[in-house]
Amino acid sequence: MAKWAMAIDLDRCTGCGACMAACKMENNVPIVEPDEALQGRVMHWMDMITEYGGDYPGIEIKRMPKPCFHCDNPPCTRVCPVGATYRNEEGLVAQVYHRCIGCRYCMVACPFTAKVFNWKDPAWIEGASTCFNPDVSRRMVGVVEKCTFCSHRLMKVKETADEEDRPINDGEYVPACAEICPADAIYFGDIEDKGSSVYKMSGDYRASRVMEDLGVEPKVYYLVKRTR
Amino acid sequence: MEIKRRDFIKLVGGTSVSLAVGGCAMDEVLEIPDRLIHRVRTGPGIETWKNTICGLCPGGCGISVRMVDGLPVSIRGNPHYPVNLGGMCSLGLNALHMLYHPDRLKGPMKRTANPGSGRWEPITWDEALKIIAERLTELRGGQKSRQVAVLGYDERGLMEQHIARFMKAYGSPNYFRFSPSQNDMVPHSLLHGHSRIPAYDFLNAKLIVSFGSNFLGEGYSPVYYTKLYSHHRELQTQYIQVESRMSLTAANADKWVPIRPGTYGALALGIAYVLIREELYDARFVGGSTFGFEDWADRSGSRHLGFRSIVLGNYYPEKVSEITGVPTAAILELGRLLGNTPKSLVLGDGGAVDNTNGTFAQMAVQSLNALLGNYEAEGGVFFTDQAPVRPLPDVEVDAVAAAGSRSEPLTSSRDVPFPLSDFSIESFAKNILADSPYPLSVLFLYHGNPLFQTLNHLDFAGALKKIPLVVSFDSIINETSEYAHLILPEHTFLESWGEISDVPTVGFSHFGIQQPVVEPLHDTRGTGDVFTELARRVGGTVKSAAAFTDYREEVRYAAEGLFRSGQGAVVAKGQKQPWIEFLQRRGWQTGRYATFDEFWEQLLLNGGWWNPARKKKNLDELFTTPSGKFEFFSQRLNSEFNRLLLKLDETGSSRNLESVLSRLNISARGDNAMMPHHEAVPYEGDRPMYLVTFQVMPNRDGAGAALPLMQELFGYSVHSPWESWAEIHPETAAAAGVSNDDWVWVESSIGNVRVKAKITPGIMPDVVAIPFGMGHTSYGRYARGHGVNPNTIMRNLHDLVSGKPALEATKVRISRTS
Amino acid sequence: MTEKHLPYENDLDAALYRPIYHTGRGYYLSLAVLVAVIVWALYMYVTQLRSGLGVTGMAQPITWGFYIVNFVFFIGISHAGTLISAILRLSKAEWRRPITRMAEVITAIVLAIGGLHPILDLGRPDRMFSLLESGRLQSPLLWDVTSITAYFTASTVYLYIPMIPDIARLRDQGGKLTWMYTFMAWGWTGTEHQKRVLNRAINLLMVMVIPIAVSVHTVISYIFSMTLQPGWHSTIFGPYFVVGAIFSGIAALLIVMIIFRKAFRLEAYLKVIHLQYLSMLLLIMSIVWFYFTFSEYLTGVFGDEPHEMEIIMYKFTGPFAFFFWGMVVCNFVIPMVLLSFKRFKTIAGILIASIAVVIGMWLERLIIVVPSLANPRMHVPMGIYIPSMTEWALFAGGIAVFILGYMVFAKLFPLISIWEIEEGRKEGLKEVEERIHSYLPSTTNPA
Amino acid sequence: MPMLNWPRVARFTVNIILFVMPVFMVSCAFVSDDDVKQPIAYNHRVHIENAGLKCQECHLYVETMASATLPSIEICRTCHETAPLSESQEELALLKYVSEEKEIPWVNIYQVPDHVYFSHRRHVVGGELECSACHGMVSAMTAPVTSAFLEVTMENCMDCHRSKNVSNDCLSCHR
Repeated sequence: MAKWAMAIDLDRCTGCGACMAACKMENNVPIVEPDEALQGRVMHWMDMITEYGGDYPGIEIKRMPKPCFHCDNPPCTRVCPVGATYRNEEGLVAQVYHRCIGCRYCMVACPFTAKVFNWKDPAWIEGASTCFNPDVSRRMVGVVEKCTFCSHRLMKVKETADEEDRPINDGEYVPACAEICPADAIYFGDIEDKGSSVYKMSGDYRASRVMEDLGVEPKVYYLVKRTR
Repeated sequence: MEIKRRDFIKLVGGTSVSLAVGGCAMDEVLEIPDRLIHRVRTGPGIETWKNTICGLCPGGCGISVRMVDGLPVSIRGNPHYPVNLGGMCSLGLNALHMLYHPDRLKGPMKRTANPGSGRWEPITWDEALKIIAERLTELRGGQKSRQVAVLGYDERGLMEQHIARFMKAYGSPNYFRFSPSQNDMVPHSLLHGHSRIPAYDFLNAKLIVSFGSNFLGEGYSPVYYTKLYSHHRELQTQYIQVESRMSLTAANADKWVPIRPGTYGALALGIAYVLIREELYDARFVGGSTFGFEDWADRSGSRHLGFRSIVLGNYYPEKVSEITGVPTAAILELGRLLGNTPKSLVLGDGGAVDNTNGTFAQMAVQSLNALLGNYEAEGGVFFTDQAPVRPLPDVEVDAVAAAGSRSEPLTSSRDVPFPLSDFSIESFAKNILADSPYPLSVLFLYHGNPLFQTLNHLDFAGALKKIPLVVSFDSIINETSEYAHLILPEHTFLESWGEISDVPTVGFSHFGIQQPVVEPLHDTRGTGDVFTELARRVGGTVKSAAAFTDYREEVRYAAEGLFRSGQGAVVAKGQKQPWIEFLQRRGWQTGRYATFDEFWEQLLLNGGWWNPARKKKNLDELFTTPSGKFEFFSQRLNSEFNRLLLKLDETGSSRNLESVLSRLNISARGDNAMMPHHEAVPYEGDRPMYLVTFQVMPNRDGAGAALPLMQELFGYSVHSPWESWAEIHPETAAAAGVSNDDWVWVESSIGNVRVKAKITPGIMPDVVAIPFGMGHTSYGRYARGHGVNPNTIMRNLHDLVSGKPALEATKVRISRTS
Repeated sequence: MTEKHLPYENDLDAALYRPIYHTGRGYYLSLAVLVAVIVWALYMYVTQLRSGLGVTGMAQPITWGFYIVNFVFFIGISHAGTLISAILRLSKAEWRRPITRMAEVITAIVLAIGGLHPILDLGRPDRMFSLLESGRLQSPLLWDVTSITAYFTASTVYLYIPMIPDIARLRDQGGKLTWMYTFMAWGWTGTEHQKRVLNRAINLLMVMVIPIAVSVHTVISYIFSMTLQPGWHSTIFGPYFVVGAIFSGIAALLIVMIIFRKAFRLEAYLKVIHLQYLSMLLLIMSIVWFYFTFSEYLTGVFGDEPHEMEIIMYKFTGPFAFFFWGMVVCNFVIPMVLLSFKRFKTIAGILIASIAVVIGMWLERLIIVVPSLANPRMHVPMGIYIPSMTEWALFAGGIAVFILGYMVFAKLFPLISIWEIEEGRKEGLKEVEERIHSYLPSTTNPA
Repeated sequence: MPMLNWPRVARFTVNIILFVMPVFMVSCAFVSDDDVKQPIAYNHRVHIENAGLKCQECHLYVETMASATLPSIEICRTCHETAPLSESQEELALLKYVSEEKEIPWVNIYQVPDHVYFSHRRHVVGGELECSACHGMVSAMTAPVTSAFLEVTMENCMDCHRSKNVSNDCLSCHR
C-alpha cells in the first residue's frame, strides 16, 4: 500500500505564493468576504508561514508553505466525535464533509492549525465570478475542511493505473501545489517506494519535519540548509 | 401536490430547514452563457488541454488551460514552454477569474453622463465603429490625421507593430506606450548603443549582486527567474541583494545589504572604486572594449577625465558609506567579493532605477559589469537574439499620412524635460491641455490604467476630459476608462489571438502563441481586429493597414518567419530535464516539420517556439555606440545634450552645457553628467522617512486587483488580505508608538494615506514601504474601495533622463491614527 | 389573591408553602424581563442557524469561544447542587436540611443549559444525531455526551425522589395544579414502607451521584487536556476542573440562597449560620483552587517550554493579563479577605465574595479556552477574539433561562425540603444526640 | 389517594408507537418521488431488440468516462433523420426535437451527488459489472426510466463494494 508524502525544499522555495493560489483554484476553496478575511477567516488549505530571524541587517525571512501534514499519528482524527476525519490506509488524512458536525474539535486539536472552517455559507463572494473544478465537491456552511493532498486526483490516477494493471508511477499523482510550483520545490509521491523522489528527499541530510518531538509523525518533510 | 420525499422528510425533520444543505450546482454561480452551461450539465466530462500564453503580465509564461467539455476550468503551467517550464505565479493561475469576471463588459458601451458617473448604455459594434470611423475619416479629410493618438501600455512585438502600422497608414506620429518599463532601455542604450535590455547568465554565475532588482517578484518574468533561482543550491550560486526593503528576492538572497533609497548608483561606484583601486577589474575587457575609462582627449584636444579618475576621486568608500548608509567594510567586502569571485554578475532594476537618478544609477551598475568583463562572458551579460518573425508588409502612405507622421509628436515640447524618453505622460498631458503644438481629437486607450498607475493622475484626468473622443478597449471599466466616451471591450487573452515573444531578460529567443481556448463569452472583439476594421472603414490607403483578414492571419504570417529561418524548434515534450544543460551549452535543436502548415499546427498544439541556440558574439560587434565600445562616457548622451543646447539656443538662453543641465535639473556638471555618477535625489528635508513602494506577486501592476482571489492573497506574506499595509522597522515603530496592525497615517507633502502598520525587521529604519496595486476607485466590484494607492501621495518626479516615474523620491512622516 | 384558605396556613412551615400560593408583582415583572431576554437570544440563535457560525466572533485560530467557555462554566456551576448535597447528606451534616433542594435545583437547570451549549457551538446542528448514529467512543467529546447525560439523569432523579413527600403535601393542600401534584406524588402516603424505600433510594443515589459528578467535570477537562495544545495538555486538569466546578458551584448556591432568602423571606430557615458554614466551604475551595492554579502555572513557568511560555506570558502580561489577574483577584484575593475575617463575614460580604467567585470562575474558563487557541504552536497570525452580539445574547439567554427556571420551580415546589425540616425537628435532634453519644467514650464499660 | 394508572401510561406509550409512527412512515411512503415524466416515452426494448443497438452506442462514454451521459439529439439523428421509422407518436415528437435542433430535456434519474466520484469506466471496464447490476433489465423496458432500479444511496454502493471486496474507504469515492 502506498503512503503519500510530501517534501518541500525551502532552499528552492522563494515564497512566491503560487502554491496557495493553485490550491484554492484546484479545490474550490471559498474566497471569503473582505471583512471576514480581515477578521481571520481566510481559508487557505495551503498557508504561508513567515518567520523572521537574525539581527538587523542580517535579517532572515523564512517563508514556509504549510499544507496539512497528513500525520501518521494524527491528533485531529483521534478527537473527532463522529469519524468525519480519519486516516486511511494510504496515509491520507481525510475529511468527510457530509459527516462533519462542525464541532471544530479537530481544528483545536491540530498542533499545526491546518484546518479551516466554513464560518458562513461558501456562496462565494458577491458575483461569484469563478469557475469550479468539477473534480472537487463544494463544501457547505458549518463544516471543517483542509488540504486533501488533492486526493481527487489520486482517484483518477488509480483508475487509469488499475485499468492498465500497473502501479502508480512516481510523479503521476501530484497535488496542484507541487505541479505548479515555479521553483520545483515541492516533491510528492509514495514514501514507501524507494525509487520515488520524495523518498530520496525525505532521507536528505537537510530534511526534517515540523515539531517532530510531538510524535504526530507528519508526512511533510521540509528541506532546509542546516547552517544558514 | 409536488412534494418530493426528501423535502417531506426535511419538513418533518425540521432542524435542517433553515440550513443550506450541500454546495450549489456549478451553473448557479458561473457567469457564463446558457449554451455553455448546457454543455457542462450534460456533457461526459471530457478533459482537454489547450496551450496558450498568459497575458496578465509581460512575463509570457506558457499555460495549459484545462477544459472540461470545452469549458475552461483551471490553468496550469505549460510544462514544455521554456520560459516557465510548468511553473506559474499566483496571478496567472487565477486568470480564469478574469475570463468569468462578473464586471466584464458584455459588449460595447457608450457613456451617457459625466465621467465617473458610471452611466453607460450598450451600443452595437457597428454603431460604435461607425462613430469612430466617421470621426477618423473626417479628421483625415481635414488634414488633421495627427490629432489622433493611441496610448498603449506595454505591448510589444506584433501588437505594437499592428498599431504602429495603423497609425502610419492613417498618418499620426502619436502612438505611445506609457509603461515605465518602456524607459528601462534608456541607460542601456547610453552605454551599449542599442536599446536592448540585456539578459543575464544566471545559471553559470557564481555570485549575483542585485541592485534593487526584485527579479523573483517584480521583474519582467518572475517565474523564469524563480526557475533559475531554484537551482542556486546545487549550483552554489551566491546571491546578494542591495535594497532598502527586504523584498521577495532579498528574503531569498544569501545576504541583504540595506541601502538608503536613491543612492544605489553611489554604492555601485563605491564598489567600482574598490575594484579599480585593488586592481580587481578585467583589464583586458576594460582596455580593449570600453571607452572613457582612462583619461582621454577629444578631437579638439581638450582633456577629459576618465571613469577611473572620477571614481577614484569621488567615490572612496567612506564617502559612499556616508551617502548610502552602507558600512565601509561592507562596501570593501562587496567589492572584493565581486572582484575575486570568478563569474560574478551585477544587475540593477527596481529601486535602483525607479528614481530621479535612475538612469545614472543603472549606468553605474552596468559599469560594474564592464569592469568585471562580464559582457558575453560565461555567467555574465549578453544580448539575446530576436525571434526571426516575418516582418509585416509595409503600409501604403499617402500624402496626408506622410505629412501627419512627419509632424511633431504630442509628447515633445519646447522645454522637453526628459531628453531620452520616448514618452512622458507628464508632457503628453500638458500638451493636450495646452493644445500645443496642436489639439488632440481622438485618443485610443489600449491596456494599462494611467490614472491609477502614473504619478500625475490629475493632469491626465483633465486632459482626458478635454479630448472630444476617447476610446478605450478595456474589458472591465477602470479609473481611466471611466473617462472614455466609448468602450470597445477586448477579449480576454483566453479568447483572443496574439503572441508574446522575446520577453526582455529571458535568456533565449522565443515566440509564444496566444490562441483562443474558448469562444468569446461575451460580445467582445480583439483589439487587433478592431484596428483592422477601422482601417477598412476609413478606406483609402489606410486600408493597407488591413492587409490581413483578421489578427489570427497576422500572427500566422509573422510565425512563418520562424519556420523559414530554419532555426530553433517548436517547444516540445522532454525538455524539462536537460533544460539547464541546454541553456548552459546553448545547444541546437531542429523540428520535424516539412511544411509551414505542419509547423503552425505544432505551434498551436505546443504553445510556442524557442531557440536556445545562440551564437556567441565577438565583443566588437556587441556595442553600437559611436565608439563601438562600452562607453563609460556616453557620447550619445553628450550629443543629446548638445542637441538640446541648440534647441535652447533658439529660445534665447545662454549657450553652455550648464544651462542645459540646470534646465534638466541635473546637478552634475561637465563630463560627470555624461558618465555614471551619483546624482542626489531632491528629497524634501522636513520629513524623516523615505517612501518605497513595491509590487506583490498576486497583483503586479494593479491589474490583479480585479480578481477576488488575488485581493485575498494580496498581503499573503504579512497576512493582510484585501488591505494595503505599511512596512515599518521595529525601532521606528517603537519610536512612533506604533504596534503591529495599528492604523497609521503616512503623510507626504502631497497628501496622506491611512494604512495598517506591519512591523517587520526586513526594512531600513528610516524607510516605510507600501505595496502598490490597491486603492482602486473603479475597476470592478472586487477592486473598488480596498486599500490605498501610494502613488497618490508621491511627488510628481521622474527620472531626469529617461522620464521614468521616480517611485522612491518622496519622503513621508508616519503617525498613529487616533 | 383572594382565595380559600388552604390547610398549610396552619402548618408550622407555612413560610415554605407561601411562595407557591402567593405571587407578587415583582415576580411577574422579572418574568417579563427574562422572557424578553430569552426571546432575544432565541432570535439571535435563529440568525446563527440561518447563516452559520459566521455571526459569532470566532475565527481562525480561535475556533472556540464563548459557547465552549460558557459550556464549561455552566457545567461547573452545576456541581453546586448534587455533589454538595450528596456530600452533605452522606456526611450527615445536619445543617444541610434547608440547603439540599436549592442546590439540587441549580444542578438540574444549569446542567440542561450547559449541556445544550455544545449544540450552539456546532457548525451543523442538523447533524447532531450523528453523535448517536456514528459516534466514536474514542473521542472525548463523546465521553462528555455520555457523562453529562448520565449526570443529568442522575441529578434530576436525585432532585425528584426527595421531593415526593413534599409534592404529596402540596397535593393534599388541594390548591392549584392538584392534578400535576397527584401525578408526581406517585401515590405517596407516608407509610413506613414508602419511607423506607425513599430513604434507601436517596442513599443509593447519593452514593452514585458523587462519582458521576466528579466524572463529568473531569471529562470536560479531558476535552482540553487530551489535545496536544500547550496550556491544555496537562494531567492536573481533571481535578483542577472538578475543584473549580465545586468552587463556582458553592458560590452560585450562596448567591441563590441569599437572594431567595430575601425574596421569599426565608430568614427563619436559611440562617446566617448556614451561609457561614457554606462560605467556610467556599473559603476552603478557594484555597484548594489557588493551590491547583499555582501548581499548574508553576510547572509551566519552571519548565520554560517555549510554546507553553508564550501562552503563559499571553496570560500574565499579554492581552489577557487583565482577565488573568482579574481572575486571581476574584477567585482568591476577594474571598480570602472577605471570608477569613469575621468582620467581613456578613451576608453582604458573603454575597460579594460569591459573586466575585462566579465571575472569577467564568474568567478562568475564558483564559483556559482562548489563550491556548490564540497562540497555536505553528505561528499562524495571531487572532483576536471579540465575541459578537450573538454570543453575548446567548450567554445572557443562558443565564435568563437559569433564573427563569429557578423562579418557575420556586412557584411550583417548595425550595426548602419541608419533610426534611420536619424530620430534622422530629428525628434529627434525637439522632444527632445519639450519634454524638456514640462518638464519645463509653462511660458504662471502660474496657 | 390514587396511584399512578400504570395501564393508562402503557396504553399511551403503545399508542404513540403504534399510531404516530405509522402515520409518519406511511406519509413518507405516499409522498414518493416516482412522479418523473420523461419528455419522450422512450422504449429501450425496441431499440435494443429490434434495432440491435448496444448500450454504449447511445450512452457513448460508458466505457471511457466517469459519466455515461444521456444521448444528445446528434446521436438520435443518426437513425431518426427525417422520415419516421415507425408509427409511434413518440418518434414524431423526437423528430420534432431533431428538426428544431433542440436537446431533449431528459430527466436524469441516476444522479450522483457532486461529492461522490462515480466512474462508469471503472465499474464497467475495471469492475466488469453488467449494466443491469445497477440499472436493471433495461433491454426489457418498454417504458422510459422514471425511477432508479438501484437507488443511488451510500448503503447500496457500500453493500456491493463489501460483497465484491472492494475498498469502502471514504476517499475512494468521496471527493
